[in-house]
This record gives sequence, C-alpha cells and structure tokens, in this order.
Amino acid sequence: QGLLGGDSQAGDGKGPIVLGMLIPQSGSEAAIGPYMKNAADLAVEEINGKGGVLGRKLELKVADDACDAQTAVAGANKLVTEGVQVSVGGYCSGATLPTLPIFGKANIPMIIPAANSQELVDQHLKHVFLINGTGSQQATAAMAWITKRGAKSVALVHDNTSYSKDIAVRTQKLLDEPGGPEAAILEAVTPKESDYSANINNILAKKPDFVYWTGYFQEGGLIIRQLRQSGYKGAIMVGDGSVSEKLASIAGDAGEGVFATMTQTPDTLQGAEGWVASYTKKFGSAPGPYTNQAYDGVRLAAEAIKNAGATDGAKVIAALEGIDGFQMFSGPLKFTPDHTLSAGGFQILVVKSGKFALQDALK
Amino acid sequence: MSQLIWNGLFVGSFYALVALGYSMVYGIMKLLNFAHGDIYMLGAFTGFAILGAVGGISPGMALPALLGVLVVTMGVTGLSGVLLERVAYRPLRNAPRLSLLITAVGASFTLEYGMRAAAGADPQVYPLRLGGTSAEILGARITLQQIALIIVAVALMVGLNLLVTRTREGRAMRAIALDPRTSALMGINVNAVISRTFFLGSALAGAAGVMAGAYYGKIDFLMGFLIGLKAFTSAVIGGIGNIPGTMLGGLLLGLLESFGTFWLGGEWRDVFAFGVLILFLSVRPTGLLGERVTERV
Amino acid sequence: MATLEVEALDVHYGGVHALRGMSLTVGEGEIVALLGNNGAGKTTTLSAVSGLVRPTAGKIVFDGADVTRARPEAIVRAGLVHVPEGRRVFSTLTVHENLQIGGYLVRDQAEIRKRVDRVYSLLPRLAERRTQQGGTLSGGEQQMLAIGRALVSGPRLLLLDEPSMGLAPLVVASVMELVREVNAEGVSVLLVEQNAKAALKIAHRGYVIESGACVLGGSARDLRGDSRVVEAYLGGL
Amino acid sequence: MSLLSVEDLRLSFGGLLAIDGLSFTVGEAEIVSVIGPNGAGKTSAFNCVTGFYRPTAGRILLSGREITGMRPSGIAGLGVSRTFQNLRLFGEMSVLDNVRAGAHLWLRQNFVDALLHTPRYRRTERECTEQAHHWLDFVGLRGDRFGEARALPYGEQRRVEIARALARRPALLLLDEPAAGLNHGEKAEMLALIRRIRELGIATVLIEHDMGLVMEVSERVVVLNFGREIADGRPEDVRRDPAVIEAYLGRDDEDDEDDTDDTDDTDDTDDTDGKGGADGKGGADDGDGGGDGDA
Amino acid sequence: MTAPGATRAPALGRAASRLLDSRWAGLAGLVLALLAPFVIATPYALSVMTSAAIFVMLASGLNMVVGFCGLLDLGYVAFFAVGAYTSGVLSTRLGLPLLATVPVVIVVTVIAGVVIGAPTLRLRSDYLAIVTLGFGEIIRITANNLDVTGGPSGIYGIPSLATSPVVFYYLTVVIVSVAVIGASRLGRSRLGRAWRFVREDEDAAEAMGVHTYKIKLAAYIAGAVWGGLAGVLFAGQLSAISPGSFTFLQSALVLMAVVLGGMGSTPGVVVGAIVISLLPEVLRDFAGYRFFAFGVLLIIVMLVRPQGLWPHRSREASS
Ligand SMILES: Nc1ncnc2c1ncn2[C@@H]1O[C@H](COP(=O)(O)OP(=O)(O)OP(=O)(O)O)[C@@H](O)[C@H]1O
Ligand SMILES: Nc1ncnc2c1ncn2[C@@H]1O[C@H](COP(=O)(O)OP(=O)(O)OP(=O)(O)O)[C@@H](O)[C@H]1O
Ligand SMILES: [Mg+2]
Ligand SMILES: [Mg+2]
Repeated sequence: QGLLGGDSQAGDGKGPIVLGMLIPQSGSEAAIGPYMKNAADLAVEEINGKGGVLGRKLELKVADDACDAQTAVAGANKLVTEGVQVSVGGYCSGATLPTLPIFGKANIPMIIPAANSQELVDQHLKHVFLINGTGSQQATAAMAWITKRGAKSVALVHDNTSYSKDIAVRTQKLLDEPGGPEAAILEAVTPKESDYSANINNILAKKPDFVYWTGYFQEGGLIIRQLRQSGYKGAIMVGDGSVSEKLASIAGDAGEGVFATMTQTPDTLQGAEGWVASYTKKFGSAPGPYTNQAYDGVRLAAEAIKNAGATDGAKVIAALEGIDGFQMFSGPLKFTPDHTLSAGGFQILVVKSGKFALQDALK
Repeated sequence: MSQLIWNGLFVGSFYALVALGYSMVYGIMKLLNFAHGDIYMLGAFTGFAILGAVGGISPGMALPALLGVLVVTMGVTGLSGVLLERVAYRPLRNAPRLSLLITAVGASFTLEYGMRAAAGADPQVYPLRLGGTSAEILGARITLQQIALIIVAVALMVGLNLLVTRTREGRAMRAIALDPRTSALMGINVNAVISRTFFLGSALAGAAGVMAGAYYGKIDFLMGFLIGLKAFTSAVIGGIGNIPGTMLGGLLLGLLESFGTFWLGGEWRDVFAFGVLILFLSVRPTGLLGERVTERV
Repeated sequence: MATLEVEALDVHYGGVHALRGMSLTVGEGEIVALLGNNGAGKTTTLSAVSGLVRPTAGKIVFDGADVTRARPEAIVRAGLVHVPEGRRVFSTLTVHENLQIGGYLVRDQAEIRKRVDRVYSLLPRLAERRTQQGGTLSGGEQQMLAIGRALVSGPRLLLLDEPSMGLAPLVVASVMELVREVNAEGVSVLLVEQNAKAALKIAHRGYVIESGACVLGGSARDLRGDSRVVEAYLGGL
Repeated sequence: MSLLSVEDLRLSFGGLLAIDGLSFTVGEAEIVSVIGPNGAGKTSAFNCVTGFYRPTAGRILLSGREITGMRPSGIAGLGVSRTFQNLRLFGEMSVLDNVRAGAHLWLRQNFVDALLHTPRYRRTERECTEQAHHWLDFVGLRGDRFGEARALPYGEQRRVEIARALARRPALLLLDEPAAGLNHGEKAEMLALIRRIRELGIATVLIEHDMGLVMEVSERVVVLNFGREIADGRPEDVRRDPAVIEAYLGRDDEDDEDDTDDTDDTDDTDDTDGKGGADGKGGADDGDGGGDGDA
Repeated sequence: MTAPGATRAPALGRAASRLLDSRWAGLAGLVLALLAPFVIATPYALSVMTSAAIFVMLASGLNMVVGFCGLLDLGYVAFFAVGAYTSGVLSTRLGLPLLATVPVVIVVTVIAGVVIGAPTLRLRSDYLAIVTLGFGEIIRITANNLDVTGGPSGIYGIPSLATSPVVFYYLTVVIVSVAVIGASRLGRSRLGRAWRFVREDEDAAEAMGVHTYKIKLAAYIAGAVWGGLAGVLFAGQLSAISPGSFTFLQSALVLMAVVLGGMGSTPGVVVGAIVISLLPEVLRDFAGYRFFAFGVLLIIVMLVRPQGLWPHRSREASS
C-alpha cells in the first residue's frame, strides 16, 4: 500500500486473529528465541484445538529482533504491517523499548512475556503489560531466601545487560539496608566468554558465603563450575534467566544444590506435569527460560480478546486491565496500575540430580 | 596477586593458541580472517560430534581419548580452512585487500548459522570433562590441565617460530606476504603454500576449540566470535605475522584482562585492556615484536 | 634446437593491446638482446614468457614443451628464470634470505650454499650487506641482489629486464661480464636492455620491437651496423 | 647566498655510515649532479634534504633557513620538489591526478568551497587541471593521461613523476636517476627537458649514473664514495680526477671495450670524437619532434 | 601532441559511462527514493527504508575514511554512538528538540574524531584497525556503564524530528542526500585528492607537500561528523537507543557496505549500504537461516564482483 493507495489493513471480523511475537532468533541471544516460539506455538495449537477465540483461529507471526534495536523496530513495523492484533513478544529490554511507540501508535496491546526492565514500566504506557516478575520482585524474593539461609556476605554477579544488572542492583539495595546480610561485591562479567576466573578471583577475595548470579544460564553454568573449581564452598543462587536444565548440565556436579529465584514453573506447579511432558514430546527438549511466560502470554491474549469480544486495541487493553484471577504459571493474574504483576510469584528452586525442584515457596 | 598473573597467563595462552593461526594467515595474506574464530567453533563441534559418536569414555581414558579426538579434529578443521581459502579467498587474490574482508565475514556468518542450523542455537555440553585436580603453587591455584595447555601452546609457538624463520617453507611464506608475484618467479607455488598455511592455522584453531570444549565444558555456535576478535587483537599487539610476538600478545591481553578486572571491576575490564593497548601502540607503533619496517624512498 | 620459441604472441591489458603477434627465438647457449622504446612491450614479452601475464593468442615453447599456459612456478621449475623490471627484492627479508629464496626449488642445501657463496664472490657488495634488509639497500645494490637471486636458482634460460638500470658504470661492466660468464657456462639469456651498446656487445643476436611486435632481428653485429638501430638506440650516426 | 647548502651532513644506520661529512651547495638555477658508486649515499643525501631521513649530524639550509629535521611536507612547502629512484607514483590514480598532486600546495581552496562548489572552487579546479596538462606537455608525455598511472610504461612514468614535481612550482628540484630505463633517444629528450627546466629558473640536483647526460648538462658535479665527498667541481675537471676514475668511472683502457656506451659517448675520442656533446644537444633540441618519430 | 598510446573510448561507451557517472545516477536514485513511499508506504517499508537511508549516510561517512583515505577503521560505530547519545541525552535531559542538538553533536563528534585520531593516526593500517576497534568498544562499554547514558537499557523517549514516519523518511532522505553529495564533493576536491594521495603512497604525498597527518585527521573528523549526524537521525527514528546498537558487528557491517559497493566510489557505497541494510530484511522470512543466507550471498556477490558492485573508476573523463 502506497501513499496513494490508501490503507487496507486486515483487522476486520473475518480470518484468523493474528498475534505477533518479537524474539531473538539470531545474534547473541539466539538460543532463547526457539524456547519462546515453541511455547507460543503450543499455546496457539491448544487454543485452536478448542475452537479458537470468538470463533476464529489464532495465528502466530514471529519476527526476529536479534536483540538489536534497529532490527526490532523493523520487525515491529513488519508485524504491524501484517495486521497483528496483539503483541506477545519482547525479550531483550534494549530491543523492546524502541518498539513500544510503534505498537502504541498502531493501537496494538503488548503483552511482554520476558523483558522486564524498569524503563518499560516507567513510561506508564497504556498498551504495555508485563507478565514477567519485575526485577524488584525477584530481588525481594532473593533477599528473603538469603536472609532465611542465614548468609552473611553476598556476592552479586551480573552480566551487564539491563535485565541482569537490574536484579543485581536491586538486591544490592536491599542488602545495603542496615542489619542483616551485607553485599560483599557487585561484580559484572562479560557475556559469551568462557573463562571467568578473573571475576571469580574478585569474588573470592571478598570471602562471601553466598553468590547470586542474575544473568543467563550459559554463563551461569560456567561460573558455577569455575567457582567450585576455585574452592568456593558457600551457597550459590541464580536468577530466572538461568533456570534451565542446561545450566545444570553445563555446571555438571558443581551444579548440585544451586538455588534459583523463579516464578512458578510447570515442574513446581501442581497439575502442570502434563504440560512439561507434552512440550517435551512435541519439541524434543525440555522447556527453558521464559517458556512458560511465552505460553501464558498467548493464553492471556486469547483470554483478553475473548473478554473484550473484539480485537480492537482499546477494548483488548480494557479487558487486560480488567482481568482478575486468570490462572497463569505465576499464579492468578491481576495487573497493578503499572500493568505489572502484583506479586511476582517468585519461589526458590534447587537443583537436584540435574533438575530444578521446588525448595521453598516463600509463602 | 600470583593468582591474577596465573589466571591472565592461562586465558592468554588460549588467546595465543587461536591467535597463532590467525597471525599466520594474516601474515601471509594480510587478511582479517573473521572466520578464524568460527573454525575454532567448528573444531569444538567436530570434537563434540566425534565424542558423541564414539559414546561414553571412561574417566581414566579421558586424556588419551582427547588426544585422539584432537588429532582427528585438527585434520577436519585444517581441511575446512583449506576449503574456505579455496572457495572464498583465492578467487579474490588480486582484488582489493578489503574485498576479502567481505567474504571473510560472509564465511563467518555461514559457518555460525550453518552450525546453528545443524546443531541448534542451544549450547551443547561436552561429553568429556577434564576434571580439576589442582595444586597450590606460589600462592596460586593451578590445575594440571592448565599446565598441560600452556605447555602445548608454548611448544606450538616454538615449533611454528622455527618453521617460519628457519625453514624454506617459512621463507616462502614470508616472501609471499611481501610480494606474491615475485614469489612465483622464485618457483614458489603460491597457492600451495597458502593452502598449507591455512591448513596449519585452522588445525591449530580446531585444536584450541576441542581443548576449550573439554576444559570449559560448554560450546555454542557463537563461541568463536569473541575469541576471534581477541585473537586478532593479540596478533596485532604482538606485531603482525610475528609468531613469538603473537604469543606474547595473547599472554599480555590475558594479563591485562585479569588485572583490569581486579583493579577496575569486570564492567570496565575491556576499557582498561583496550586503553592500555592504545597507549602502548601509540608509543610503540609496530607492536611488541613487530619489525620496524624502514621503507626506502 | 631453440631453447625458447615465441610465436605470434598477443597480450591485452584490459583494453590495451600490448603485444601484437610477437615472435622470437632464443637458441641454445645464446644471448639475445631485446631493444625497444618505452612501452614497446619488452617487459610484457618477458612477463608472458615467465607466466606472469596470460597471452590471449600465440604460443610459447620452452625446451620443446609448450608452456603458454603454465604457471610461473612450473616454468621456473623447468629452468626458466626471470629477473623482473624494478628489482622486486623482498623488502623485509635480509640479503642472505633473498638469495636463499632464489634457491627455493633446489633441495640440496649444500648446493644452495655453494651458489650463494658464488654470488657473494661475484658481487662482493652483497656479501658486505648479508644481514641488511633487502628493502633498505641502495637502488644499485637491490639490482645486484635481484640478479644474484636469479643465479642461485640455477637457470637454463635467464630473462633479464634492464639489469643495468641504476648501476654505476663500473658495475654495469661487471654485470655484463657476469652475464657473459654465466652464458659461457651454458645458460641462455634473453636480455632486455636500454643500454643497447652494452647489450649488443655481449649479445649474439638481437631484436628490435615496436608497438608489440618485432620489426627487426639479426645478429648483434648486423644490428650494430643497422642505421635505424644506430640512430634510435646507439646514438651514433 | 646559495639556494641549498648542506653542511657536514652525517647519517648512520646502526653501525653503517651512509653519509660521512658531506657538504655542498647549490646556487639559484644551477644544475648540480651528484654521482658515485652504488651505495655511496646519494639517495640518502636526497632523503636528508627532503626530510625523509633525519640526519645524525650536520645542517641543511635552504636560502639560509635551517630545514634539518623538518617533515617532508614542510620542506616541500618551502619550494623543494623531488622524484624517486624507485618510482613512487599514485598508481591507481589517473595520470592527471598524479600531476595535480603537485598543485596541492598552491591551490587555494577550502572545504567550504568544495562543499558548495563556489566560483573559487571552479576557478581553482580549472587552473589545477590546466596546469597539470601544461606540465605533462612540458615533459612531453605521450601516453594516455586520463587512465591509471601504473598502466604507463616505465619510461613514461618517469616523465609523470617529473611533471608532478614541476607542478609544485619548486625553486629546487631533486631528480633521482631520471634517465634510468631510458634508451639513447629518450635520454636525449631527458637532457633537453632538464635544460628547459633550468630555463624556468629552477635549480636542479641530479643523481645519475649516465655519464653522457651528467657531463653534458651539469654545471657542477659532486662525487661521493662511501658517504664521503671525493670531488666537487666542473664536469671536465671531475672527469679527469684520478680518485673519481678509480672509484667510479673506471679506467679508460678498461672501458673502451666493455664499459657503458654513455661514458664512451663523451669520453671516447676515437669513436664519436667531439660529437658526444653535439649529438646530445642535437637530440635534445629536436627531442620533441624526433621523439614521436621514434615511438 | 597526440600519442599512439592515448586510447579513445568509443562515443557510445563514453555516453553510457557519463550516464552512469554519479550525477545522473545519483539523481535517478534520489527520485527513486522520493517516489518509493507512493508505491509502498507500510510502516514496515518506511522503517526499513529509513534505516537504509541512515545506513547510507554512515557508509558515505566511512567511505571518506576508508575509501578515500585508506584508513582501516573497525570502530566507526563509535562516532555513530557519540552522535546518537549526545543528541539523546541532551534532548531527554534538557528537553531540547532534536534539531537543536545538532550543533552540539557536530562539536562533540569533531572532538571525538580528534581524540581518537590524534594519538593513533601515526599507526600503519593494521594497527590502526585494532586501535579503532578498541575505541569502538570503549565507547560502547562506557555508554553501558555510565548512568547519564542510561546504562545497559539506554535512553528512551527521544523526540522524533517529525510527527509522521513518512515525513521523517523524507527528511532523512533529504539530509542523507545532502550528506552523500557533500562527501562526494569533498572527495573530488583538493582535500579529497590529498586523501587519495595518502592512501596510495604516503611518502610521495609528503614529498608533494601534503601534511599527511593533518590530512588523515581531516578524514577522520569528516567521517566522525557524518557518523555523528547519522546517529542523530538514528536516535530520532528509534526514539530509544541502547549500547546494543553500537557493537563491533555494526562497524563491520558499515565497512562491508563500503567495500561491497566499491571503495572510494560514491554511487558504490550508496548501493552497498542499501544492499547490506536491506538484504537481512529481504531474508527475514528465513528466520534462523537468515544470516546463513546472508553470508552465502555476501561471498557470491564478492566473487562475482571483486572490485565491488560499482567500483570507483580511476579513468577521468577527458574534458
Ligand atoms: N598493467 C598494465 N595495464 C595496462 N597497460 C599496461 C600495463 N602494463 C603495461 N601496459 C601497457 O603495455 C604496453 C607495453 O608495456 P611494457 O611495460 O611491456 O613496455 P616496455 O617495453 O617494457 O617499456 P619500458 O622500457 O618503459 O619498460 C605499454 O603501452 C603499457 O602502457
Ligand atoms: N634505511 C636503511 N637502513 C640501512 N642501510 C641503509 C638504509 N638506507 C640506506 N642504507 C645504506 O646506505 C647506503 C647508501 O644508500 P643510498 O641509497 O644513499 O645509495 P645511493 O648512492 O643512492 O646508491 P645507488 O646508486 O645504488 O642508488 C647503502 O649502502 C644502503 O645499503
Ligand atoms: Mg619494461
Ligand atoms: Mg640511489
């Protein structure tokens, strides 16, 4: 459609309802994309299997953002052009931020399953909803477990991406409050490397008895292994980006007993065992990071459209704001005025024989 | 302190190992072989595939098994390097030097995303681990594997240096680097020498890939990118095309990173390392051991 | 039998037609001089013979074998060695290494040593500069090195492109003497020289080329007597 | 005051003394030749004068102003131009652009002119091109001047280098073996060219191994050996200097059989008796016309 | 005097090459760019075309450094980042309109050019490459670590230069065209010739009175300003910038645009930049295979046209 041709956007009452998902499929975070896409596909298939929404099928359109702002903007525009009605993507905060106004202008609600930096919230945009726990919620959960474990000196390790640094810095703030455990060090590592001995040297020099890694599982596994190899005996905990069986297999024996802060997962949620099984059967590998959020994102979108009775952006946004008690992995949903989860639903998991199991529900 | 130095040396010797091949290829063709890091990645995955095909290996056999895998992998990556040169670089021998940069980046993408298609985007866990029996030496915790790795790196460096400075093959390599046309007039088979150089350089990168896989335990399709850059950096600091210089460059980079992390924290590490490098190069513009070329006018 | 036979050679550089049906022969044990103005195509002829440029038409036969499409290194292996225009020494290799490179195809290390030593005795200035980088030599020294380097390879046919360029008068004499000596040992020589007088003094035969083809050929004596040659190249009347 | 004066110049590379106490002067519009065996330090002396080498000791004055240790572009800015023994053209640029390089210093044009294509820009560009053509005509270039410089044959490239140096409008021109690679007829043209350069009031220092040319054209000859000056004087005196004959020219009885033709040209009395000079001049005078006939 | 060597291109060929020569081709390209939105004006197409235009500006800036002057710069994205961040920080912190930040951006990028160039331009090209790469990384990491630059998540809410994407696109096309013409004019001027002299042979250039150091610095500064201004456009287009946009890969891509198009050739780099920025979008539907295909295509294109898609011609039109 050109300037002369006029718009002929799809969006009328016929044909499938199109959901758009912007995720990294290439570039440094390419490993994450497939997990999220698979989960979304699964949800779409299930919903369509039950007859779809408003009598229409769901269709998922995925675009690569390569975790890069410019690619993301092009991708978002592509989704808009293709007539997407709800966006259910967003993983890297840096790449997601510039897409907000694009979806905003097109009046498309965004359910962001993974990206959760404060900047997304701070703009108070009406069309933006975050269904991942926020950094501060995760930090609170981490703090609770650190205190409960009776740790005294905590090393916080992040990978200098906004997501990871946010959790680490927020945890540090909590630790810095008088009384209780202390933050021994805030250490940043460079992602995508193999050898973290220099960082570990810094960490061990502060003699912490608790290490909290807030980055992703690839580096996490290596760091855990190298920490243990260097003789570290204290507790180790990782953030939700690291909750993947891969973490345990990279870390090997060193991974046993590692804790994690994580929203409820199918493994820990009663009645969800079947979900894990069907996912694994369909895709040949176990769910990974943000699989359940992506799955929930699609389901939530369907629910909101159903409640709104239409695909019109404003109506869907109103429906999302009105949702109350919709059952997700992270618990029953009701958005805060900020359009975030009221409680992150964070729990503490632990690695047992290579798998994450519930350690403490932090209730 | 001694731990810092040791860490730096160890990481540095990895850089050096990859950089040696980089430097040889660079030395002979003045080519920024962006795909070199990906050959390293290819090596890691080749080793992974072989180990997977062979099946379980008892811990006692780990070291000999690793050696076997190493040799096979070196052959495979060496040939891949030769093939790469044949397909993507040789036809451009007479094109502007930077044209090769494009095919190099193209080859790098092709290898990376080809591997992604073949093995998936998810990292793979090496089936073979070098366990860590460590000892305290001079206040630093050192593992046996680390020592072995450094010995291998140094031995390769010494051998390569002898090859390049003492042998006829080495002279031919240097001559080609200076003037391929005239080299041909000396009876040097330029294509063959370049192929052999690529073989050697790529085999070294492949070996480094397997060692990295076995030592760190995790491999993924993008693992070569960063180390490729670091190898390039090491090769340049050392003095381009100079083998001992490259080795020293790798070690220096490792040390800079180690001390940068210690003094300024992990987030400023690369700023520190590059900052020092820039200062250093502005004082010594031809790198650590680079020959000062006095060009006649 | 002729060592080298060049028949109706054509060479193009892009749109430039540099050789147009060039033909010449070099007999066994002969020194043949090639004279011509700037741009006549002398260098191009040598480059085509040594495989550096690909002719578009014509035939080059060396020692009875067709080498028209052979690669430079194969031609060198066959015993045809080219001292290129502009010296082209390897700038960061030492004088000694430059000479050793000349012996690249010689497997016998002792033989290389012998030949290098011979070059040192023929061109003593090089011996003095054994460890100096080739690129830092003076112009004339580089020229000596280029010639010496070719001698180490033990050629059967030597192509020399303006060997006297940049050499002091005394050295020109000794280089020409050297060529004669080498020739006396059985090496055929194809000599491109602007210093026609010096060239025709040692040559058995010569050709004059113009615009990419031979316009005149004959024994050195005849050429020395030919008025056209005298006028253009020798400077007499 | 002389235009160029070199005082007790010394230059060493490690242990090697390439120049060892060299002194000489060049007056306005004078043609001085520097000769000497290979490796005597002639090119190195040029390199010192033009700032490419930094002398180990000694002073170099240009019109009384010390220029020792200045960077080459600075010295060029004071009116010194040179050519190189191993041609240094901008090979992938057009011949015309090569000569335009000579205009760099006198072309008054800034980036605003260039961005806006001001009248001044158009004027200066036109002038620059005209000048380039002028100097190419002056040196008598035959080849294609719009194509790449490296495609020219060797001898033509030499002319382009000289044209480029002249386009600088120098007061002092240093030519490093301009006649190397030229045949007899072409040398005659070169001789004529050097004379015409002198007529422009440009002083020339010439390094040459071609004695015919040197003896014919120079007003003074400086002879170097092992970096030291062994003679300095009028050509005819230098030619007879036993030290020079010993070190450089070679003895007559040796060269009448084997030595270079050019030495013969002027030296050999029996061959071209007295005509060596006249012949050179003759060639020079009708050089332009005759040159075409030769090609 | 006319000589046998002087070749005369046949009239037809010359006319064709005239037509292809920058002016007409450039005009045609511009018309094409201006008409494109009438054919296709989806948000997607506009955003892709705007990005391509910005990329053209980057490439034409780098072309001055690499193509004209022969300085291998592997960290060109540093200037892009400096421009984007300067305008981003000023417009969000001080509430300035984006246009008002331009003078400051120019000053800051000139300073950045001098700071980066001054200590390093004495180096030979390979060493220069690593130093520029280092500077690129230093700038990115610094932006990642500082608070003014918003840390890893960067700056958001940067005002755009125009209200609608179409207007922004046209504005970008106009600015980029001016920049491309400017770069090409510089390239043909005294300064640009001096750049080429330096590229071809520094010693000979010095001998002709070209102060090679200053000339190189000038190329660097010009490249820096172009990159910085492209950064302003980038910030305006995206409204949010973060360090992730200024990685080494981005520098490599700009360099590839220059080389792929044909170093030193203005129409070449424009074409190269368009190809490099559009190709991944064209291949978008291949998802995971996108970069695989990209890589293969790069190799093939280069093998077919080793001098670049539209190489610089050193032959001058005889006038
Ligand atoms: N690389 C090239 N590209 C285009 N034309 C070329 C190239 N090399 C040589 N030529 C042309 O080919 C012709 C023959 O050149 P060649 O170098 O063989 O001459 P020559 O006889 O050796 O001259 P000289 O005495 O100057 O060395 C000339 O017209 C020259 O311009
Ligand atoms: N950069 C350098 N390093 C070492 N030695 C050098 C260097 N430059 C020149 N030389 C030596 O200094 C001496 C003088 O060299 P120069 O080039 O001045 O000689 P020349 O008189 O020009 O000789 P020719 O007539 O052969 O050109 C030579 O022996 C040369 O090897
Ligand atoms: Mg020639
Ligand atoms: Mg000299």
